[in-house]
Amino acid sequence: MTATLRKAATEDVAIDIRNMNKWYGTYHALRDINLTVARGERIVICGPSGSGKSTMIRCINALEDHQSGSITVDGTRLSSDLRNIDRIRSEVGMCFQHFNLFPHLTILENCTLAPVWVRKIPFEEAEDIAVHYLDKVGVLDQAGKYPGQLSGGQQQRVAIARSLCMKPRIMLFDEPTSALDPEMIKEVLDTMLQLAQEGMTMLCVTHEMGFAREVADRVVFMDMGQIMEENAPEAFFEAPRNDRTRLFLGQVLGHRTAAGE
Amino acid sequence: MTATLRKAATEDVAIDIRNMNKWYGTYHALRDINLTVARGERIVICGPSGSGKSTMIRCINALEDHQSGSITVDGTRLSSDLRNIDRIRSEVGMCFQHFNLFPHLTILENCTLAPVWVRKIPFEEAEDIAVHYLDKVGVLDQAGKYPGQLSGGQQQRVAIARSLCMKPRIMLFDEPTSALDPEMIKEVLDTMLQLAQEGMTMLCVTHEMGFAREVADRVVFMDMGQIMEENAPEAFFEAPRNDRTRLFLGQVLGHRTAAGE
Amino acid sequence: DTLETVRERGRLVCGVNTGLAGFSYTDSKGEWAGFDVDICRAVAAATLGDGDAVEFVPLTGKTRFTALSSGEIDILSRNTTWTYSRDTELAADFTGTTYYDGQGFLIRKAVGIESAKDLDGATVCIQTGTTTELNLSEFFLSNGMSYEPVPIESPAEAQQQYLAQSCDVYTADTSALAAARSSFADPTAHMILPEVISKEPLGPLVRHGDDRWADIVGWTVRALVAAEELGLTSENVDEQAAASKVPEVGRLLGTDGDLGAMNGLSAGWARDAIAAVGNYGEMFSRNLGTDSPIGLERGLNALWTNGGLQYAPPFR
Amino acid sequence: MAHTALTIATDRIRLPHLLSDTRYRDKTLQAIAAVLILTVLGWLISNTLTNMAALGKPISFGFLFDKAGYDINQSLIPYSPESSHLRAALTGLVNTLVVAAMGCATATVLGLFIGIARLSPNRPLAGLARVYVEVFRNVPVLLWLLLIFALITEALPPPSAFRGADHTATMWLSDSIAVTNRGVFVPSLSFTTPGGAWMLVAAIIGAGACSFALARVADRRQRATGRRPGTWLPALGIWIALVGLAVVWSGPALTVPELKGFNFRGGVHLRNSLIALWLALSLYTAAFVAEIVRSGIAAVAEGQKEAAASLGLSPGQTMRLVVLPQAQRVIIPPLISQYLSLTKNSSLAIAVGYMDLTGTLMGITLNQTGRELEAVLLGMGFYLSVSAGVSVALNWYNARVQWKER
Amino acid sequence: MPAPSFCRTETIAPRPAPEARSGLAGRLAEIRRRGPLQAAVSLLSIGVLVWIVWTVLSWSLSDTWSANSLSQCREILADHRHKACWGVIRERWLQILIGFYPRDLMWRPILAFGLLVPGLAWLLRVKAPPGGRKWGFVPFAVAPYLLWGGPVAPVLSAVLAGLAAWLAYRCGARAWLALCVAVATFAAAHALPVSGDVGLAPVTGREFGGFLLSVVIGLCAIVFSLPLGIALALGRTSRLPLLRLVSTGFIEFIRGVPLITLLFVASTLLNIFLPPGTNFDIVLRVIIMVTLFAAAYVAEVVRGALSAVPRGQTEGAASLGLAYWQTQRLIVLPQALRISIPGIVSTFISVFKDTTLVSVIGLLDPLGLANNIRADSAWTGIAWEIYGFVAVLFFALCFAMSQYSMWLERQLRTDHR
Ligand SMILES: Nc1ncnc2c1ncn2[C@@H]1O[C@H](COP(=O)(O)OP(=O)(O)OP(=O)(O)O)[C@@H](O)[C@H]1O
Ligand SMILES: Nc1ncnc2c1ncn2[C@@H]1O[C@H](COP(=O)(O)OP(=O)(O)OP(=O)(O)O)[C@@H](O)[C@H]1O
Ligand SMILES: [Mg+2]
Ligand SMILES: [Mg+2]
Repeated sequence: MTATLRKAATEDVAIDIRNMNKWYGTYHALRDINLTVARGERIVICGPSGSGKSTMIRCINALEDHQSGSITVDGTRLSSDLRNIDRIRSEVGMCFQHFNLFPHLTILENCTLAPVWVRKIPFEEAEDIAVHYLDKVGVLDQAGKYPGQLSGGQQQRVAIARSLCMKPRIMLFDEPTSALDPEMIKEVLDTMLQLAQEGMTMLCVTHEMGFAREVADRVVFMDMGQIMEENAPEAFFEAPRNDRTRLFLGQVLGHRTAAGE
Repeated sequence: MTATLRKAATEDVAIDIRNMNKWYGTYHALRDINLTVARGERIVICGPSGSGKSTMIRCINALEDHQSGSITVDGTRLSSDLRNIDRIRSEVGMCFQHFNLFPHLTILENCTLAPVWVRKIPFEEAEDIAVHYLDKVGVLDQAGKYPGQLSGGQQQRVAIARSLCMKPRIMLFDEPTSALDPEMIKEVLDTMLQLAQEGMTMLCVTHEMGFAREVADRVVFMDMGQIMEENAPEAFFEAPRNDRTRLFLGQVLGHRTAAGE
Repeated sequence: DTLETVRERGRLVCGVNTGLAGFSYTDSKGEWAGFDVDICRAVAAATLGDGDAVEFVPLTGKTRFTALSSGEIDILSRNTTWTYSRDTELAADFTGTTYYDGQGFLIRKAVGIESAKDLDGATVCIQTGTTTELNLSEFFLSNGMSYEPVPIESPAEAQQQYLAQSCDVYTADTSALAAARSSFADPTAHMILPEVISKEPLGPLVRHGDDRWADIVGWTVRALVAAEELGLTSENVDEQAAASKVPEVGRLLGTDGDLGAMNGLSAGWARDAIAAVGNYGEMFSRNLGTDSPIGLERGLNALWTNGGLQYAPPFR
Repeated sequence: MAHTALTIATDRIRLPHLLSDTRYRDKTLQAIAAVLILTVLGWLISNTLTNMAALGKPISFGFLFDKAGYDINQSLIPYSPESSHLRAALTGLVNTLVVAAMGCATATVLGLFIGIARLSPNRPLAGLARVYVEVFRNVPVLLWLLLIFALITEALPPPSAFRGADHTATMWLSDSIAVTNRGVFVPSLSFTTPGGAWMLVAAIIGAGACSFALARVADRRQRATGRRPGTWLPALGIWIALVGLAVVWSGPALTVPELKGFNFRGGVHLRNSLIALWLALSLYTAAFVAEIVRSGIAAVAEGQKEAAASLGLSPGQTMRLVVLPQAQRVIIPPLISQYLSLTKNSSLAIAVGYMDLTGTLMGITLNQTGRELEAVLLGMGFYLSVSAGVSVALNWYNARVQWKER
Repeated sequence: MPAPSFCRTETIAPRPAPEARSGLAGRLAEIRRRGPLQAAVSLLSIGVLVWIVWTVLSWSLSDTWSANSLSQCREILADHRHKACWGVIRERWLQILIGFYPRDLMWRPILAFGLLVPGLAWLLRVKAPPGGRKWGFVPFAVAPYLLWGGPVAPVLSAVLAGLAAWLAYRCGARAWLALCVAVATFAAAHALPVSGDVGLAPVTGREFGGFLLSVVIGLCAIVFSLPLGIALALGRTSRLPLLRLVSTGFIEFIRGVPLITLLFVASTLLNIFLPPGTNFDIVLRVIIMVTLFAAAYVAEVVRGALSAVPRGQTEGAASLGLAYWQTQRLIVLPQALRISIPGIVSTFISVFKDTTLVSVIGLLDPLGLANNIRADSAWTGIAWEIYGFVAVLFFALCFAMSQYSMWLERQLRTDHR
């Protein structure tokens, strides 16, 4: 139905979504989504509020179920089989807008919980991994504190480290910076940038157009539950082909420049 | 200690604070405050967070008590006598950062409550006054709604109208715009501007330097519980004499221009 | 002065059991009935001339004495045993014995026990709040036996336990035992053991310190006994009042002299009481006797002339 | 507050200032209140004294040392009719604490399961849990007590049903446990070697310590290797070895209940009054606990569960490692107040003849001695001290579990 | 690598959701998806529910409505011993409902509750209705008179006094002056030679019984405990240490002891604390005790709500010059009460259930009456039928109320005015 360009070799494909449809009750939230993400590709998804960006991201690691079409992650097809879901979830890390750190555990415990209980890694080893990633995102000195004692930017970076500790091959970000104060956004974007440079496959819902320009291999624009446009960032920002894209960019960029970004 | 400019004739003095000191427990929050405000004067108070601006404002209408020195409002010396406190409070209107409207009453009821119960004005008359001031601040069409149904800017304007209904001779504002979204700030500042132009005596804690420039007769800069500098706005902004003031202005104005305001 | 209070109020306030078959219960119309209830009605008739001018206050074992001493009720007519300490320490006055009772044991015939002396190790349902616990403990102790007490507040609940064989024996005053047995599906399968382990003279109480009121209550009861001796019944009392030539009948019914006035009552006080509830025998057979569902023999409560203990001092 | 106290003295104090000056206003008001309160208290006390004197019963607690004269069927401390009223009260108190402790434990476990079941995606299970909660919490607990008591009395066989060749009921577990409508009789343990009981207790404590140590070792292994070695088989071995040794050495004699005479003799007798009260209190309270658990779990943000799921934790792990530890903070305070009300509700024991504090001190003792005021005051004092103790513990706990925040 | 590009030229219209597999097939598929354990749990749960319903039904379906005594029931049922005997309910249902209230005056409780229920609903609405909640109090003034009756003159005087005070207050009189006016009017009206006997026939508390008693105790307790509880809550949050101490002590004392002991106090000790010779209706004493009991719990609910009102509200009021009482009455309490309505309804439910404890001190509430009825030799030995009937009545009332309170909670949560 929709023309989507696909990589030839399947072993290079990290995520393959075909003709996926999702309904909330009678509301058609995602319509005929086709998207192929190559290994190491960095994709930024944008679009107006309510366009289905979060829903799509959440479908990928089965936080929401879809009603038709297929989602294949790293060669594993998402089915209602619980073992498949588990396999996919351990391949895919996710960062939420509101971080969702576990408030009753210290930063270090947050990071070691899943490796120890899911991956059955020895505790010391898990701790080493956690220390490594906490260091990488620059919050190692906070390791003994509780999430409530950290600033928003620090919390989001811990959330990223927590996902990384599971050594995912793919990272999903759902507006990771939109709940942060302006000063903290930069910290988090820098961390993500670093990840991107290391070749992590990333799907990122964000409105930080600067970030998109800098790191994205492709920008996907969604509206009304469908993918409206999909393009390399330069082409996307300079010469949007779709009317809606143009309208949206006009609003977002217009506002941003007005605000002096 | 601090050089304070004083008007000669006392009947022209709206507020006279002399050697006022305040402690929170053992914390010395206000130190030797001296400030004289002439009738009709408009004063903007600024300073870094925690410098005691709110505390000073709140001492004036006895929301906080002070431990030494004197505060005289409109010729009435603030003492521990309730009747004095009541007299002063009915002379002085106050607007808070978070508006503190009464959510269970309509806008009109918010505005008529105090005149009816404190000033014992007949209800119809109070209503006429309320309608007049609501009209003036431009929210008359909302009179039947509840505060929760209004935008922040509208709420703050209602709060101003509510204070005005008590026909105060002096208005105190404690960061009236800092809880508002940028678009709404202007509505409120415009209202305050109008008040200023009508000759209301005003003490305003704000970081809106544009507003300060435009309306203030004097700018007072506070830090660490003391008044650091007190000057006409032009002098204050162009040639701050105090180091701290300079530092502060550098931060505030720098940030603001950087944000493209 | 209680009599004045009662007259002024126009009602007698009488404390009764919250529910004890034969003695006090309410019928389907919500009317109180029973032996203890009838005593109240008799006193109301004697003082106010109307046997229905009573307000009944249901009381538990715990609340009864307080209700009396605080003045909440005028008489306590609630199967209360006359004991020394109650008469003295609790500041109550027993005005006579309306029912000579004794604590006994109800048991299934199938158990095959003939005497309470064989009850060693039995589980015993007791209705608490009375002298029962003390008697029981003393009886077993003095016979060197052990037992397992199951104390239950209400008789209905205790019977339920007994019927389900949650306990082997049910101990209470024999009147209550008989009442219970009569209501069982198969009364003949149960028997009351011959031993009566205590004396339980039951009667109405009034507060200490109002002698006239104590006299009124006491003599009203005695009048009912005397009426049975003299052959006066609720049916014939009016006729006898007019016609009887027996001097004591005349004195009792107020046609000869005015005994009532000596006690602040009307001349026809006894007549009203008898007309309201009948003589002692009528009252007994209506509520407790062999014709009633309870089916008790008169036994100790027969008139002295018939070998019982019920005896009225002379009315003169 | 509307008016704060200005601490600077601005003018001399005059009479009207007593009410209008913030410096004195509070003190004046309090003085007036104190006078009022003292007057009322004094009035009440003087009334009491006059009334008690008029009744000829001056307040005295001497009756506590008189002979009680009545029997208490369940006494965990030595008691006979010869003992004093004080001892009877203590026996009742112990009984109250026993049933309260049993009730709290069961109510918690039951409530936890029902609360979790109510949130289960399994619709029939959630429905059953909902029915349970609604039915139990909307009918008075006294009624439940009476209904359960009646159920036990009528549905279970009497001891006589175990008798004879044509018995209709049999004991459980090869004739060692008898479930009757007088209660449950279970075997009891005694020892031939002197000090045998202590030996056994020591063995149990030792075995417990060993299993604890074993668990710690397993923890360390898990930390080191990621695999947790199975602990329960070795633990079982230790238990069997230690306890078995102690049992053999101490020469245990199991007294199995036997039908003798009217009743089962020997063994431990859990009376039906205790069972009814325990069941009624725990079933009733479990409904409230379930609601507390449910709302506690619901109070954990949805995002927490999503985060746990996206990390690959299974639903069970999510519940155990993420949701319950967070819910606990919300659950514990109302849970404790449910424990308190269960303890207070245990005073309904008199309805089924369980001899708790209300049945002894405020029941038969009160009746026999006519000392209403003293008995009720003592009883209230006891319940109050229990609540006070629990509140102190609760405050301490609350202070402890607050999450660290900025 | 060159990024693939794509541009949609026409939008996809929403399509209806694929038919969710419904009915049995859908259920079965769902069960299969969930695995055998879940299926077993579902089956077991359904089994338990069915078994319960079956047991209850098979016991209660029995043809004994017309029996006049337990023995007649036994005859009718012959060998089906484990079935209900409904005759007792036919004979006694009215008694269980209204106790000993004179049967010819039954219209009075019916009318009273006909007024009270809408009154209560009016009071407990989420949003203050136009004209305030005050009209909701009218039934509470009328209903007690309907229930207890007695000469009408003092009631009329009280009403007159109230009216006069209100008028005076509206005309600008101070509170204390209005109070004086009220007292004066009452005295004057009382002195008028109105015939003392005109009015409804008096009914004493002792004649109340059954459900009527439970409801009367429960309602009175909640209505009177509301102001008392608010006062206690204000006291507990007061700035005066003495007041705080006394309120806290009272609240914690009441919450620390079982209701039963308070009822013992009402039945045996209250007279001891009062001047010699005082003596009043036991029902009144119980109402007083239950009111104090409920007040402590209401106070805690209200205290929670008071602390939920932001501090800025009092400051806002203070800066407008409102005095302490004005602030509480006009600003803080209206907001706090609105928040605390669900909590108050829950308190009411538990107080209502707790009224059954009065049977322990000999009052004939439904449970006390159960005992009394079982003392009638026609019905000795009956238990389940009466208990079941009473349980169903309590369940119906409490369930309705708890649903209402949950609904209220939802309303309050979504009510973003
Ligand atoms: N649980 C749900 N039930 C029903 N509708 C939902 C649900 N979650 C989302 N929706 C609807 O689905 C649509 C897509 O929502 P989604 O959250 O994916 O949007 P989005 O693009 O992420 O928007 P935003 O930028 O605001 O996060 C919206 O119209 C939303 O209202
Ligand atoms: N109730 C209080 N108790 C103790 N210390 C207080 C209290 N209120 C304020 N303070 C302290 O007094 C100092 C002055 O506070 P104030 O609120 O007046 O500062 P501010 O200049 O208004 O700051 P901001 O711009 O953040 O509003 C601060 O250090 C603050 O921590
Ligand atoms: Mg989203
Ligand atoms: Mg401030």
